[in-house]
Amino acid sequence: MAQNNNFPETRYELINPDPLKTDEYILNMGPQHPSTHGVLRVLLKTDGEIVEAATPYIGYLHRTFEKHAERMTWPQIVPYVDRMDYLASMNNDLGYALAVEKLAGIEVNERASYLRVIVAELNRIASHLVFLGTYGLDIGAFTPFLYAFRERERIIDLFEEISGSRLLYNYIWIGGVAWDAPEGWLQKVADFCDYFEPKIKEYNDLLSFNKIFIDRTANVGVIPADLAINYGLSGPSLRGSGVKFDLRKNDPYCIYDRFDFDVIVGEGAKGTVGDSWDRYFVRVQEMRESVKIVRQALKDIPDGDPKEKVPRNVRVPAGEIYFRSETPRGELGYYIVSNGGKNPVRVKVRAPAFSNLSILPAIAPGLMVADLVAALGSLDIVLGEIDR
Amino acid sequence: MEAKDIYQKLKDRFQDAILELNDEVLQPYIKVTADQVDEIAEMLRDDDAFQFDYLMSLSGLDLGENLGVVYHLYSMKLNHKIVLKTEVPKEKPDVKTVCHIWRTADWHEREAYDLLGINFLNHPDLRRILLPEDWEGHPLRKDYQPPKSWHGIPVTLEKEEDEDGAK
Amino acid sequence: MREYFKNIYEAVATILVGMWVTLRHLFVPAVTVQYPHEREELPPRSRMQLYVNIDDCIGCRQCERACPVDCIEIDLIKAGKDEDLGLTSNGKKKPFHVIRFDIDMAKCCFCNLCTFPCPTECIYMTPNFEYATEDRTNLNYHFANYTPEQIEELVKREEERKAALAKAKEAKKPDQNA
Amino acid sequence: MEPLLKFALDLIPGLSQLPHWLFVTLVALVAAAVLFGFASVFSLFAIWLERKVSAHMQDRLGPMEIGGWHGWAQTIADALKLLMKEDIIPKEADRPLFKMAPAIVFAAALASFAVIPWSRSFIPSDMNVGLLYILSVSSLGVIAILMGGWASNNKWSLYGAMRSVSQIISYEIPISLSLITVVLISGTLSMQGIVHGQEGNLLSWNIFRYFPFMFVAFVIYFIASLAEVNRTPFDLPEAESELVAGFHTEYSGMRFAFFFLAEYTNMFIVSAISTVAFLGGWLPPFEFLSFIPGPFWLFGKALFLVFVQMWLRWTLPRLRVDQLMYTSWKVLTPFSFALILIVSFWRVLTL
Repeated sequence: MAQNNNFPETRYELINPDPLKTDEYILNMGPQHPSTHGVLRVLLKTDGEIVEAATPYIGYLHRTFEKHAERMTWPQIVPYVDRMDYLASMNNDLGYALAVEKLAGIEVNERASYLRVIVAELNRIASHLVFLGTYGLDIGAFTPFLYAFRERERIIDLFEEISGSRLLYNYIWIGGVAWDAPEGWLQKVADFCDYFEPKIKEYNDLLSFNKIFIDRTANVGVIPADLAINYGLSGPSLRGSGVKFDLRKNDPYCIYDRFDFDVIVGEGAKGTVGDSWDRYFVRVQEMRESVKIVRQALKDIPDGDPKEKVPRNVRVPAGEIYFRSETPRGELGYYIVSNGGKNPVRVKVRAPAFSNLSILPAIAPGLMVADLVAALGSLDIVLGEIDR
Repeated sequence: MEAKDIYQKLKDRFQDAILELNDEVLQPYIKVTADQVDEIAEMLRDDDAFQFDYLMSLSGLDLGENLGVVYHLYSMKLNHKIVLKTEVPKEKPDVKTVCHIWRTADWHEREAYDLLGINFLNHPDLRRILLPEDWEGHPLRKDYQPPKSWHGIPVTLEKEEDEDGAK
Repeated sequence: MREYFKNIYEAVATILVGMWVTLRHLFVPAVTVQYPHEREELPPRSRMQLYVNIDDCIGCRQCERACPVDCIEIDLIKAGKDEDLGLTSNGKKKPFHVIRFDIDMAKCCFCNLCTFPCPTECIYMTPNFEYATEDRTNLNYHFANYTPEQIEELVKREEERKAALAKAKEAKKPDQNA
Repeated sequence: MEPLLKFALDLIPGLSQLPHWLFVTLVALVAAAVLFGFASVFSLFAIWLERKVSAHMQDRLGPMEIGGWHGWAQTIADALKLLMKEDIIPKEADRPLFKMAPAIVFAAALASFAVIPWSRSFIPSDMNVGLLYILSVSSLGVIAILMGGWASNNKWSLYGAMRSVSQIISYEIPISLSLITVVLISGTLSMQGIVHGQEGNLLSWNIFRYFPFMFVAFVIYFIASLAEVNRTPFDLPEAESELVAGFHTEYSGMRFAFFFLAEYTNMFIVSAISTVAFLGGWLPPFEFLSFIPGPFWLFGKALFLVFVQMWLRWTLPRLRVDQLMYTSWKVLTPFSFALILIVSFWRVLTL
């Protein structure tokens, strides 16, 4: 097979002085490939089935969000923020809205805060369900995917009812939310929680504790805790490595300090701490915690008009802020610089999946091609967010 | 640890490299010179009093005359934060890399290089990351002019240009 | 050796558990909605297509300004002094001829930001989502209800008015100098 | 050929008027056409069934539109679509090999039909080494897969082909070993002979003899046959999430359809073989049911096994290459050796 001479030399290359070594095989995984979760290209250098080096190439979904943001007014940015991590739009909106509110000193109505938490946690469940399903697909099990989407569909129906949209909600606004919950909506959320919780057992029976699945994911793509922190991993990918760190607990924002829930960490139950199975199972258990939060929020939600404090014209004084919040993928940070004008000077997004993906070259050497798919899937990347 | 103490401790060691402390603002920051960023970063990570093991974000900024790099640091163990800032002139935007201290800085620095043209010295693999390898210019600079076309693909639509002109 | 047999036992047992789950689902009614035959009613807030009730439009251009993707284009001509364009349904006076109100649904990002600032609530999202066409120019909806002749006349009148205004200004200028 | 010729004469006695060579050729051609027709129709049906089974296991409905009742004509429509599609051959492909591969895959699948007994009298060819013939023919397909994968000049295809070769060669061994236990019991390699050896009621089927050892042999054969036909959890050669589509990545249109047809024909073949070897072939489970003709029983039992294959596919994830090898060499092969030992001892002791 002809060798591609344009292969860029990177420092990730493993130098193997084995004299009996055969030629390595250069493989382009992506940008069109079923398990790169979008348009990611990973250049693989393989020795048979074994990966020697993997170099991710990103940017195929770059939509110049940061440049756009410089020309948009503050509320106009929200629909763009929606489109970054399209699987967790609510969480993205929440982070942005909170950042601007903190910078501009805008108060938020109690009821609006509760509604925000409810939709954000529901969106977390929806996002984890997509992860669960697609991870099953990566490993070769098709059925969990449809079970997961069956439940996600219900969440999306709920979102459609409250925000009018199924994927890109533009629901959480600066200063509040776009609409109050329609009549009976909160009851429907409670019904969903009751319906959803037993389903987690079904996923576990079908996928999590399946021996083949465990064999495929346990001890694969192990990320030790110190490496994870050094690479800036966050969210379930970091917690999978056994680091008990959740922004909702460690750096509480919105009203998360009022809720009682556990931070799930990987325990290496089926292999080593920090392997793909741990990262997977952290997410499965997190869904249960999210249900817990939603239930508490439903119990405590006060009456009121969540729109009362939404300003007609958002005025942001000069200043800057770095605000981080926990999305399903990890720490979503907004670095916003304002000069007091109607547009921001700079909106830099610290996307969690961006940092999470950057660890791939470090864990890939020595894995098999099939393992690489498992390890990549367990990082739960969304290319919309990485490329922005 | 408060920003003031961090500033004092850094000042004791690096003296002139530490320019100023601003703790009037929402999130206090320390301004440092660009040529010693890596040493300062190393101390921030390794000193027992600091232990900033987590680089939350590394952002490039266009400040008009200068280009800025902002580091947002966090310590998982001690649960404190600090913002580090540095500025370099646009003609010679050289900043020392911190990617051997926090590996996550690798991609963030590549992004800052890609979009703002900040040159990180000693970075092992400073290539464009989001834009195509043969793209010209650094789009997040305020004076950036997009090209008319790229490999025969029109980049700026003429209609939009007219409108911009009218505005 | 024990590990070996334990592995085999686990594999068989968990596979059987999984097979039991899928077998049970074989007899669970499907959740599919057979779309063109069955239709679920969409919630009233659904954002599927923009609609403008042009009779109520006062030409304030708030929606055009709110749009993040510039998909709304409005051209206005001021009503004449003694011209009465009538009132909107909530009793506002209409000061402009809205000679053009185009919404390009191909550009629209369905964010709903345009509907909130509208003082007369004449622009809103409807739950109709079946408007796919074969040509994307068909997605550019024209809501203004002026005929080309009327527009021509209005434009001419406007030009005349402007010319008159300019003349008046010119005539005023030396006056001021003096 | 003999039983088939006799079967033909019984059916249409007038055929004996023809010259012998013409008669033989005619019968052979008709039989081939019938089997080809059966294989194609069965594949179309099995594909539809797979879609339906998978859909209902996943709380969906599957195809519902074409043909009216539960979309029964969906696969026919798909086949027509594939027939009419442009036949794309990559520029850098090895054209002759590329074109040959699907034909050989399908031919290999079809060839196994020659020794499958459908009833007491209907078997295309009751050769006395039937089982050996099956084993050799069924591994012929791997050559075609390798051909296709290599000729595509695509890295993913080559991966798929290499995986397929290593997989099928490894799994030949447990397959043969587990079938040897059957041979030990029946004392013959002839397929018809194996069926005749199981006459009686349900309990005289091979699977229930020497309980539970023959049952384990059946399970081993079934698992290994999954690997033989590249079904989940052993579908590594076409592992979608890793290798795009494995060895048939570059195939489209009718050539792709041939791979597809061959897969489903193979599914039937391995099920039919396990039916013959373990489940009494065309024999009814109870004596009083023998008024129902043999082909019904063979087809019914085989179809049930095909259903189980589908069921497994929609339940399980996929193994990794090394785990695949582990399963074959460290689990299935030692177990089948042990079974051979036990069964032969038992046989000797009870002689």
